[in-house]
Amino acid sequence: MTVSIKVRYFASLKELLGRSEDMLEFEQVLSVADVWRQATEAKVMPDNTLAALNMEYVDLACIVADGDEVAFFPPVTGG
Amino acid sequence: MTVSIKVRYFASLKELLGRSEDMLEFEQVLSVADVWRQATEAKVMPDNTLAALNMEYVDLACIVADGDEVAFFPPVTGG
Amino acid sequence: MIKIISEEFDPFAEVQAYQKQQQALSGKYGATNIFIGTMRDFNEGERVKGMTLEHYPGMTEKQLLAVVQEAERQWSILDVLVIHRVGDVFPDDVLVLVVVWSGHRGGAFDASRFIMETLKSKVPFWKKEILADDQSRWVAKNTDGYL
Amino acid sequence: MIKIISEEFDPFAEVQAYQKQQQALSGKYGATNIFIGTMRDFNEGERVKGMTLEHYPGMTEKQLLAVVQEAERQWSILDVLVIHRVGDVFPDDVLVLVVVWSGHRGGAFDASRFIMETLKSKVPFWKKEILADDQSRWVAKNTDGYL
Repeated sequence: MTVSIKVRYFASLKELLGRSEDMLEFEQVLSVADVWRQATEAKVMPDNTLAALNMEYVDLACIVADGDEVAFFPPVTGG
Repeated sequence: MTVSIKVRYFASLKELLGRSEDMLEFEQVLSVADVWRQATEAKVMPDNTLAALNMEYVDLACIVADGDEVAFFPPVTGG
Repeated sequence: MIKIISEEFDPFAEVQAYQKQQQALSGKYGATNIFIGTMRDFNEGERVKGMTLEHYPGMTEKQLLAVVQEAERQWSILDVLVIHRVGDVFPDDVLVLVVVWSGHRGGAFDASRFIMETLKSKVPFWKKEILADDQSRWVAKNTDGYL
Repeated sequence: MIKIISEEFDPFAEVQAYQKQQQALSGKYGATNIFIGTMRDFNEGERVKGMTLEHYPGMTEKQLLAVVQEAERQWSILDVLVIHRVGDVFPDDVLVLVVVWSGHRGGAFDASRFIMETLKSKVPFWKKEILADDQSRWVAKNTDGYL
């Protein structure tokens, strides 16, 4: 079965990659870290990068599922 | 030399004594505690009574001088 | 600035008016902490209809200023405004306003809280409550802030 | 209530309007703590002309709500209002407003501070500063509140 997910990038990561999102389709079981590798052609992930799965913070080892939204962004600086 | 001081009472102490101030004249060296005894005819001082000398908190053992203002009041409850 | 006032006041109008006057704050204050103490309609399990706030003119201002100056010594803050109501007050009336302007949030929060706690334990104000049956009672002691 | 807004806003008008709507607060809130974060015209030794605040629509609201709910679990508080600005901002613009209404002052101060600290470390917002020479830079990391 094909799994399709949306990958989103914010702030400095969006600028680094030159785009704000990717649609990814694949057949294997992928972790959040695998998603990064696949989407970015294995670019080195900047230190302190945070990951979210469906808008909750997650560890890079989490497994993604069909329809998920994965996001990568730098440390937050609001307030 | 005659020393004259003003004694002031606030809040529940003012009600207890039925007046807001006394003028006191005397010849001896008096402490703040002596002022209370002299002004109130030795009424028992309510627990937690605070004393001020010229608008600064003081210990009851402080000695008063001519022209001083002594005040007695209960714990403060502002804010 | 410190102010003792005997009329009802709008804390938001006061903050805005004061802030506008203080041109030096512009661009510099990253953090403002505001504490507003308001009269509740109950205390110690009883309905309270109104209250009279007594103070010691002269000493009240002197002690309040000392509290603000101590806060300015302890934290790096830009400006402080404290307004305290006296006289007859009613539920929902503002009793006290403390505003601290600071470059960063730590000092604004800490100084504001310090001023409130110290005001409550050191500055001569006394509250007398008027209960539903028109009996009145002196508030004996301020809470520690958590009750 | 939480709100993300992209237009300049008056924090005092927002507090007053919200408080007026919440009839249940009347007579019950003895303490209101308000924190206002304002854009400064300098950072890390450089003049800052303006800033762009980016966020992650959906996740930002979700995480902000979680912060407020955690504060409501930890302290006995009556109501909370948080407004955060996004988009292009300029010095003296309000970036964030946190308001906590509570029966007593301890909870109001603690919850307000908790919301600010947690917002700064957990809620997805990112600041990009525009310097005097029109160069821009991402703010790398929030301070711990004392710098």
